[in-house]
Amino acid sequence: MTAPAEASPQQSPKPGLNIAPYKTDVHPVWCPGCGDFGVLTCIYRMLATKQISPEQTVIVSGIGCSSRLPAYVNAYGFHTVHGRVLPVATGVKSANPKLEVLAVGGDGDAYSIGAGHIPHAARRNIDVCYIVMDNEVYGLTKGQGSATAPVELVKGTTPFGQLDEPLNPIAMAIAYNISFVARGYSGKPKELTELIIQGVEHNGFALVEVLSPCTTFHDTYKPISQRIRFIEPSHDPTDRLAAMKLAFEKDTIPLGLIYKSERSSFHERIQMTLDRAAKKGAGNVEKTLDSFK
Amino acid sequence: MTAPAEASPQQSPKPGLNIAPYKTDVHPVWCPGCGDFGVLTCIYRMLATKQISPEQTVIVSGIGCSSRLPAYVNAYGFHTVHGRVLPVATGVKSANPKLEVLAVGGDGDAYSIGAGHIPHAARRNIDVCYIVMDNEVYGLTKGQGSATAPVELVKGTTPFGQLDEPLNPIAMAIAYNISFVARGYSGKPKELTELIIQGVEHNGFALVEVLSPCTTFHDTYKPISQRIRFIEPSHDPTDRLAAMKLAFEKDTIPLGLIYKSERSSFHERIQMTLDRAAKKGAGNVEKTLDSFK
Amino acid sequence: MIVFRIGGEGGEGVISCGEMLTLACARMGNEIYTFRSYPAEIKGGYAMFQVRTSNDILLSHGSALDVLVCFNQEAYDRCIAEMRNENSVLIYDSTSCHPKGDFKGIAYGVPASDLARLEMRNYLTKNVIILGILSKLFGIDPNILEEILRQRFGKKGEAILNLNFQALRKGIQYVEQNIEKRDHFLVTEQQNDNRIVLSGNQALALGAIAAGCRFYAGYPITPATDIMEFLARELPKYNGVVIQAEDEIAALSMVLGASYTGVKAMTASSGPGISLMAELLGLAGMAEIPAVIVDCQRAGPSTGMPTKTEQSDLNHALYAGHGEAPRIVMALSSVEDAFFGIIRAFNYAIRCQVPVIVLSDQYLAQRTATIRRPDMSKVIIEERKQPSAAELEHYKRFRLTETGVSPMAVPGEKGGVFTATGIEHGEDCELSYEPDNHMRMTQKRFKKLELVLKGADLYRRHGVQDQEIGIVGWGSSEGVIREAVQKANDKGLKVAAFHPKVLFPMLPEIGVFIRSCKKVIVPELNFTGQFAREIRAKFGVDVISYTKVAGLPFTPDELLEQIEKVNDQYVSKVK
Amino acid sequence: MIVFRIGGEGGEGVISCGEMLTLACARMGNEIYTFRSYPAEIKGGYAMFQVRTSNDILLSHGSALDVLVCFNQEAYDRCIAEMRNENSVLIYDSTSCHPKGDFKGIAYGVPASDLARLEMRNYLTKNVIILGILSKLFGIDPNILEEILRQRFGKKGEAILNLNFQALRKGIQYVEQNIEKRDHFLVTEQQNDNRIVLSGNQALALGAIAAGCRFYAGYPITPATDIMEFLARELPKYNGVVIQAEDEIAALSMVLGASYTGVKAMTASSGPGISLMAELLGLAGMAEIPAVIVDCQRAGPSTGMPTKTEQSDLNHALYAGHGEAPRIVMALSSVEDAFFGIIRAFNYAIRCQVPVIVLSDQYLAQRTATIRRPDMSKVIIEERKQPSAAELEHYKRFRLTETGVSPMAVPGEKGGVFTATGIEHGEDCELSYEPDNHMRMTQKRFKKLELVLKGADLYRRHGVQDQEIGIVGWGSSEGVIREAVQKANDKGLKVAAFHPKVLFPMLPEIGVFIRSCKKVIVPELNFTGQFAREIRAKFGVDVISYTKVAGLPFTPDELLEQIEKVNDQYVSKVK
Ligand SMILES: Cc1ncc(C[n+]2csc(CCOP(=O)(O)OP(=O)(O)O)c2C)c(N)n1
Ligand SMILES: Cc1ncc(C[n+]2csc(CCOP(=O)(O)OP(=O)(O)O)c2C)c(N)n1
Ligand code: SF4
Ligand code: SF4
Ligand SMILES: [Mg+2]
Ligand SMILES: [Mg+2]
Repeated sequence: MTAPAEASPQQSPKPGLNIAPYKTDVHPVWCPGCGDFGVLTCIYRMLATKQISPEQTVIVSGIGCSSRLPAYVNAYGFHTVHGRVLPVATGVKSANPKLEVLAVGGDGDAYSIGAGHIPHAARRNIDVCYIVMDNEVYGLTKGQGSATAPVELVKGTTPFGQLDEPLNPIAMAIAYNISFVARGYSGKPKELTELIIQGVEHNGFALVEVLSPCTTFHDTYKPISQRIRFIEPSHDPTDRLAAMKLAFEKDTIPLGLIYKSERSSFHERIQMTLDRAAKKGAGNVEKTLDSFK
Repeated sequence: MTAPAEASPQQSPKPGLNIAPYKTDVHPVWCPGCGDFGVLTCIYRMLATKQISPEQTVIVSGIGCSSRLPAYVNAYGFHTVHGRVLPVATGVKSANPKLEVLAVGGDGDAYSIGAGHIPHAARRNIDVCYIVMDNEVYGLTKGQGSATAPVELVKGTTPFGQLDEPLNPIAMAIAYNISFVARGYSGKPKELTELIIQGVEHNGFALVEVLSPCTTFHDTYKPISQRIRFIEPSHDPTDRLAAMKLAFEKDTIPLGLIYKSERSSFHERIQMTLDRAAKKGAGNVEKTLDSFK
Repeated sequence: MIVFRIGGEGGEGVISCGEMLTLACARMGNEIYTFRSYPAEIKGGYAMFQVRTSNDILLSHGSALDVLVCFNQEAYDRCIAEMRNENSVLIYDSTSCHPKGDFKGIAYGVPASDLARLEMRNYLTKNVIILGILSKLFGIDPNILEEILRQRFGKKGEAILNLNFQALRKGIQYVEQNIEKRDHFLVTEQQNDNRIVLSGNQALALGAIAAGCRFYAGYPITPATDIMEFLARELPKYNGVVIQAEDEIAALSMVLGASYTGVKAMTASSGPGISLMAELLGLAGMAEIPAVIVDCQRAGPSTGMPTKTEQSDLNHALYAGHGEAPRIVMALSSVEDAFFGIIRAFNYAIRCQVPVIVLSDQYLAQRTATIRRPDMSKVIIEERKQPSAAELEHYKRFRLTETGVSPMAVPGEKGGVFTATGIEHGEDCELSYEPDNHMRMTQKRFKKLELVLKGADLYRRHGVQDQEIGIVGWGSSEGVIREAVQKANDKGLKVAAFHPKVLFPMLPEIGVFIRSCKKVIVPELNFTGQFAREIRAKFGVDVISYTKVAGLPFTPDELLEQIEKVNDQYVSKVK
Repeated sequence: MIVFRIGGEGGEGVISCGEMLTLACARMGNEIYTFRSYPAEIKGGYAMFQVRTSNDILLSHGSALDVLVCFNQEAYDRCIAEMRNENSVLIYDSTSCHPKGDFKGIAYGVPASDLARLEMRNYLTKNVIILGILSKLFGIDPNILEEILRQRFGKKGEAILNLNFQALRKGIQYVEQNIEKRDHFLVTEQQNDNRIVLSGNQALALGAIAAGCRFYAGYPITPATDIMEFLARELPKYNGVVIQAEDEIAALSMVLGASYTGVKAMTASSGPGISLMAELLGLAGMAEIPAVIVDCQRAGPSTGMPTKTEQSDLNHALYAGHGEAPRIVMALSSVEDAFFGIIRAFNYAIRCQVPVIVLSDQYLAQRTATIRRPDMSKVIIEERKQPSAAELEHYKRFRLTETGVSPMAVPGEKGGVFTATGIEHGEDCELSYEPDNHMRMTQKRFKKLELVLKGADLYRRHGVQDQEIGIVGWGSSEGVIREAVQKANDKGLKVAAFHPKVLFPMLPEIGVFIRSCKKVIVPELNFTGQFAREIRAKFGVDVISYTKVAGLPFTPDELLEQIEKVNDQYVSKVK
């Protein structure tokens, strides 16, 4: 039963947490009250808490209001094209596993044009934390309903109501066996920061689906705050079926860590391949050339 | 415990079933023993059983060995490009809902390049039966492992073994809330025919995931026949969580109808929109022009 | 004739103030022509709206400004240099904008921000207060403005509507009590029947409906989204289907699926989405499926500058997609042409069974203009060539014919059963890797394009008949070019413009025109001179490529200057 | 010199028979040059393999056939017209092929099918039996063939290997016992050091490793897959990463992500996959990320003819993607050039921070040839321009510089922190929609390309110095063109060829060459004459576009004929 006001980013961070080194002087272009402010603050806090150095961090994004985020963080950033945040992040992390790689973007970017890349990032288990700011609309193109929009939403492209069933990103994530699946709310920044910290610490692909309302085109603070609940501690996130049950829940919106499993991450398995190959001898161009004699 | 021989397409159809009108004189280019022969036969039988007229049927496919299927059926066909079978089928069915639309293709077409379109076909619940011939490889490009390939498979692009976890198409389908989800085996043509008939009869999106071995590059008849089992009749396919449990099963491969739910299909909801619009008056170009005066 | 410009911060109501001003001028019977430029973000950044109004036909948004309205200092700093002369009028928010000594015209300061904040107690009313000020100063009928406010805000409830009425009156009163009119600009009532006012995107969408389009699939993108939003409201009334696809690849796939069933189908997008369609263009070409694809061009490659204009997708439209697949490329030249052009696009697609790419751009898509109300009785709508009963006896989908066009059966048709495919095939859809067949089929597919060259309305010509200097532009610059040519003709320069509406296949008439000129200028809004290159390649004649890549349209004066330069350098010397 | 061709049904071992024959000739010290053409399906359809072998350098797969091996009737019917003369040899499977009276050369019938089926009791041994027959007839060392069989079949177990050895001997015996050699063709042992034998795809992949490529992402597609398969085996030994992506969009995305971190990265595909990359090309251009993109062209638009050759993706390579994003387009001309060319491609990408599209094609990708073993000590490898410590104090990623190239920091570098973006931006990555900035940045991005024109190895020239007729071809036709030019020169025709290796930016030397000729022929394997159009546009000179769109490469004789025609028509007349 949280009041929407909680979503405002002005909330002061934990005493002692210095987020200043992670800010840039670029002023966010977001509208007042946009949920993405809250997410940005949580990312600052995560970085400050974990003391990750800016130059070791890469934030990759797609296109959308939410995808503007990398420019607001003092870290390497790659603001790419619509829907390709995950394969780009896969390239970054695989080429240099030492980097801390975050992927961020909106629901349109993630679940519409980018939907085909998620199962593959999951299957590889790339060691990337992906924060999806889900506002159920395409914010930057002026608020058309997205694939997570509720039934009967009336917007520019659905003047007679959007009638398709919304996707269930959490159920999809569990079906993909994404190894860390959580849901947060930009109006609950303390808990969201915690989830993002866990997602970053997780070895493998972490999806943090964040309810992040669009105040301008689809202000959902009120209905969300009426429906959220924190997942009871008794939930065992390693129980995939139990996780799925939470995902299918309709009356309330469970927040917190929903599913988690441990397995090797993509760059670790790339290393396995390198090790197997090394047994055939180190690469040597002269030798390879000679093999064609 | 079925012997692989059962996969051969020579099996004679049900007595009295005349599949001849559905055959074309194009000779399938598939290798001897390819599972796709079995699937083709089942499609003939479905058509013959349901007495669907060839000219009312459209079979859409992508690219791959399996996607060659439309040319072998006496029906309208559209052999499109790699991965786009579902959006094309969506266009066909929405533009003319009277047509019986089938979509067919391989696992690469469906779960790799085409993966982004499945959740959206599901969310729309297009009234199309989608038959995926899953052989765990890219047959037409000579047998590289696909996203459903088993761990440690050694193929052209994975000479040191493919190490990523295979996707679980059935779990994904249930998470997408595809309204009819079944698994068949080309080596069990009788049961497969039945599933395809049900899938076609189903009002909404039906996914029939078919184990259809590639004899040339990845002959899995034996391991499959050792692991399959038919789903016990006690299974309630409308129980989504029970369906998910079947999907997560690891030791055996459950065959049959796994999940089913009833809701309006896409063209029915399009009709709702048309009905709502009609209340604003029938379209008239002259009148619309005048509204800009 | 008056050129108004309103400038300020995005989100302050600059654009909607301009839109209402435009509508009011139009409803008073005036011709209007607008231009907008605004940031890609939802809030913040510099936004401007320009409207030119006149009792005579307008060809462009104009070059110099008569009335400049500054919501803030930035607007002043950016625009003041563009004022026409010392009769020009500056209206500025005296709270937030401070004109410098350099301005020589007539200035009226108005404390609009203060009025909004302090008197109306709602900062958002600022733009309507300014509307009131404009109303009183320039004689714009307040009743018409009230009607417009009612249409805009009526749905939001009585309270909001009344607030806006008050704001309008506040502006009017302010002028009555504080300002003595020193300028001579007035918007007058005109008798002007049979004219309608609409944007490029609206005209295009309406034209599509008129052409018989009954299926649209698209994905939101600036500046094309309005087309989908318009069709989402209108097409269902015509029993037409609009689908918001999951991306542009899906959108064009759906269009091809729908078109395969015999329905006229279209998608619209802008650069990034159009880029994603490259592979499917080839499928449409190969499987001979008609489709209309609208590209509302925006500036720059990649995400670029989404709300700015440019004509830099021509290369992509002509050549995107591996291999050689036939297509037709058209460019729309005006709001009126958006209506008729899209109808021709459907006709070409149907006639030739190919994809037709229709190039619009942000300048045209989002500008509003007054046009003649189209006379539907003069519009020709073509339908698909279907196989005869005799042909259906031994139907071959890709039968070689004289024109290259083969009758196309649609699902449901008995005897017409065939499998369309993107693999090379023979006449009866049989896959074929034979050298001869590939050659024959490639020829067939390109032969069809010749059918376009035989139609009407392929180009327009402006200016004198005995030209020395020729202008061959394309797309939305037509009005600007025409206005520049008129001005040049008035100055005695022998200039004429040839404006092709079909860019591919290339019209042979362009060659004839070029050869009749001493020098030809090809103005286009891109960096490399894309159309100029095509002309050089096709006709072996050199042309002067005049380009601009600033996210803004040409102005008539810019073009005029270029014409004069060319005249001085090449033509007058020659004499 | 002998030109062998083997033809038959796909899946019967035609291709592998040809490959083994090729390898044996090469191991005997001969030069070899192959060409293959086969159906897109896994089983069935017509397949052929041609190998030309000689003790002299070879430039093409040849025009006429010396030895034709027919596995079936279809092969005979298709190929018999291409036999060189009455000394030519026909070897045919007498079970399944029946030569007609029209063949005038030397024919040997062999019951290979029967031998395989009845004596070897395994039909699949047919191709090895034929290999034995060729061995005995033309003196191909059976020990070398046994070694090759061991390498191919060793892994499949003793039984299979022995079966193959027996089949080989069966063929040899058959000749010994039944055939009296009536022809004069013999493959002889040569002393030929420092030569290696590899395919275009292998040379390219090896060159990429030599260039320092340590990241590859791709998606299977004919005829590019071998590159990925080769790199999947080799790159891990160099600590390099190979990822099979979910599609080509993901593949190029991964490459851009990897390159962003400072690693040299590449993808390879063919038409359909390359078409899907159009949007990302723009991102790479805009965000100035180096990338190498190989396009092994195949025939036709859409799925087309996947296993046939064509040069029809040039348009797409030059112009795909909305807006104007810089890129470099290269074409590989031979197996040797595949090795060195890909190294230059990486150098260009790194030097200019742009995507480089490298055009290969099925003819080159899948043909095997003998080449000089590359001397690695002569290879120059360029590395990325990184910011100095001083620059890092106030680092601006897109700083305007004289060359346009701005030093590029990589993640991990302190002080280098920046956000790459596809939105238009200023020097410090700040988003900008300002007209001037867009102009400046567009200029910057294109300016960089000039750095390519300064390098070496940009083109090759063949033929006489005082040419009257010029040939400007591109890509894999170089050898064929060179052979045709040689033949023409031998006949006294004054012909020379200019073969550019970089197609964009266009080399000014092409203009110089063209102007030095009376007439210029531009041969290319496409329908519309794509490169000819570019030349006309760039240099304003007309050229003769000589095209072929049959899925097959040119032959030297075809070209020679064209040269003679042009000579008769334009040049000798002029004299
Ligand atoms: C290929 C492509 N298609 C369409 C667009 C236009 N576009 C920009 S942002 C956006 C959607 C944004 O929605 P979402 O990802 O949910 O982000 P939000 O703005 O809501 O944060 C779209 C469709 C684009 N930039 N590129
Ligand atoms: C865009 C694109 N990328 C790649 C290819 C090459 N290709 C042809 S078929 C195929 C995969 C086929 O695998 P699958 O869909 O599983 O069908 P199967 O052959 O196994 O039945 C690929 C990658 C293509 N035709 N188009
Ligand atoms: S439009 Fe919506 S999502 Fe975008 S910045 Fe504004 S509030 Fe946020
Ligand atoms: S390669 Fe495999 S999938 Fe393709 S036809 Fe042969 S057996 Fe079937
Ligand atoms: Mg969103
Ligand atoms: Mg497969």
